[in-house]
Amino acid sequence: MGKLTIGTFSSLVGSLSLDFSVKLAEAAVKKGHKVDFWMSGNATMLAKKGQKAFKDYSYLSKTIQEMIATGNFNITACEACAEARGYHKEDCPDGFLRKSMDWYLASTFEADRVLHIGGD
Amino acid sequence: MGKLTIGTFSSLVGSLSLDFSVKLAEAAVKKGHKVDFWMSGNATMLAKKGQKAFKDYSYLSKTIQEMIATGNFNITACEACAEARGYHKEDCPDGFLRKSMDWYLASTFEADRVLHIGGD
Amino acid sequence: MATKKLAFVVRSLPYKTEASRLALTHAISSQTVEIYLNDGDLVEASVSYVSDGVFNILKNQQGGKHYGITTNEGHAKNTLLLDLKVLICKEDLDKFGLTGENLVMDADDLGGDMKANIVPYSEIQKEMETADHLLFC
Amino acid sequence: MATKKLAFVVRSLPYKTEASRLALTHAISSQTVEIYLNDGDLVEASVSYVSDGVFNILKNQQGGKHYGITTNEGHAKNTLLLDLKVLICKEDLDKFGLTGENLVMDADDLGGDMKANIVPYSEIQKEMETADHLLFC
Amino acid sequence: MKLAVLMSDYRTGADVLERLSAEKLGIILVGNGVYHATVKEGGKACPILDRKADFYALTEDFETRGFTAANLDSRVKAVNYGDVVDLIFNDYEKVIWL
Amino acid sequence: MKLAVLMSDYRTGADVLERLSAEKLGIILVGNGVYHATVKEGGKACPILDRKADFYALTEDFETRGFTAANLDSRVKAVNYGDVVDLIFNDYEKVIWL
Repeated sequence: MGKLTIGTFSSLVGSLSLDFSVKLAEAAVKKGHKVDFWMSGNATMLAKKGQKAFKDYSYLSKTIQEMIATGNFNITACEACAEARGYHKEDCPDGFLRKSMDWYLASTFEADRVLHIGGD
Repeated sequence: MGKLTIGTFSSLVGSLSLDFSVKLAEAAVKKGHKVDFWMSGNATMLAKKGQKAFKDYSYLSKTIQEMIATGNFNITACEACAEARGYHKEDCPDGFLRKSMDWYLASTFEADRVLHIGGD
Repeated sequence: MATKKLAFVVRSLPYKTEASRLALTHAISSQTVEIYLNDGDLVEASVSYVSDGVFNILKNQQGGKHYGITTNEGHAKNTLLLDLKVLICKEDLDKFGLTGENLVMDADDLGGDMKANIVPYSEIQKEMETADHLLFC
Repeated sequence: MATKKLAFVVRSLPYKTEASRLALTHAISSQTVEIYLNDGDLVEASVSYVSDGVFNILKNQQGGKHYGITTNEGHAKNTLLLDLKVLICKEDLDKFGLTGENLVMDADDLGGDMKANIVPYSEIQKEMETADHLLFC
Repeated sequence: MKLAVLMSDYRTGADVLERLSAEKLGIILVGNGVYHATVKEGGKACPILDRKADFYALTEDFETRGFTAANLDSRVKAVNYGDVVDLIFNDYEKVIWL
Repeated sequence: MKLAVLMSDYRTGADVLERLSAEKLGIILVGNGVYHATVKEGGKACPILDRKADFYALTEDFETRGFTAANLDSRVKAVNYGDVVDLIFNDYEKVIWL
């Protein structure tokens, strides 16, 4: 089994790029791989507590919590990107970490594959 | 003097499209026009209290508060879009309203010009 | 007593961004705008699909099945159910090899009467000219 | 004791999205990554500019003056100050009529030694081949 | 109609712009749209500038990207945010964002 | 190198893809990239498909957009998320997102 590091920089709702990254992580975790999931820029929108589920919008919290429960999934938001958006420590969902950008670079060190999803 | 309604749907940080819309509103208000400013989709990121100013990110709160103080500037976020992102009533900055989408349509009724900034 | 005409012009692909979906939901919200207006005043929205925007109204979108979201197909159907005028650019359909068969052309199954119209671009240009405001996305 | 090589490849225009700016800030953060690693282990980042990405390193960007933000020019200079390897695609500069004179080529004014290199695309291809991971944006 | 188009992108939207017709057309280059006025690809100016229209580019946005008014194609006039407001209210009836 | 490209857009990125070379190249169409496999403009298939590469399209994404496997160009194979994970780990050494 391998390790996949995914870096996401796109936005939550409306952009299915972020949904893609979560679904890919889910498929990898289900196959027994380890996944590190990094959110920077607008992707930190995923790292906000209390998101209400609407039919019009994808809702990723449940999938993420299930992945966290496996122990093979780390999810970390860029702290500065979160603060710039007004997301403070207490806004961070359970099981999510907040770190500086070097966490992402460090995660690539032992990763077998890195997928950097750069744009919105 | 006229009325300009601006609808913004793009995201806050990194996308200078939202900065554009705020600066355009500011220029219009300074010339004595009335401006209604609607935020939907990812543009509701502007409607979150407690955003920390970083040099790397544009910081629009001060400009907006100055415009609100003139009495010629209404700023309203799509309520459902905000809730989907985990922004609740208490997260809404002072002077901002939260409404359903028909507020925007109604605002166009008396607008002399409407600028709909559709994309991310 | 006045009516203001808004022309939504959908020109972007669905799903990658929110642009086209939000155009449709905002167009639909014209149905409840009277609560903010004086008696007799109206805001009337039309929706035109041009360029890549025509892909928003393909039938059989499976966004619910795969991503748990409502589809743009569903929103497009709602615009018809609510009797909004809908125009689809014929030249763009031809370019992509699409016909009315591939597209959401009515809301019959929901009990709607309105049909979408496949028209030359020149008709969409006219719609823009008669509208008070244009909302591209 | 190992070194992992990351190749950031900047191919998008600045400012409209965060993509290129965040590529640069993340590349720079390789400088502090050792706190997470074992002694002697390293992550080494290079930055290559291709296609529209070359516009990120134009000189005299006035983002601070007009929008109160740091510029991508400033970030590009920091990559040089911190001794990251920087490659710029010559064919793309030629296409856009740009030369090294227009671009951030060094961080001399900040006391840096590293210079950016204008190279044929084939050199950037080689950089990708020798890297462990590719980060496009 | 008198139509002002705020052109905000460099790589998309040209197909839509091409077909728009107006008695009076103003194309205001903002955001990444300013590259249309400042960049010659393969030595050639952007074909958008061949349209029969009045062209403007937002100073704040081309300067942010490292250009000066001297880099603008001769058909394009530099404007600031205040000018854009005046153009929208005084010279055109409708305004769109591409 | 053995390179997998996740192509996520329809209107941008082709210029970058065109120049990438790899001994083994896989192009996985995801998101709005699926239009490359499902749409013929003016009756012509997308030129990207002429590359010497293995082509895949993500079923979840083309179905979301109203297409079925029957709409795919014959050079493109339908895959699901699990298949993409296997491709990335087993068939390629590096992976990028365009």
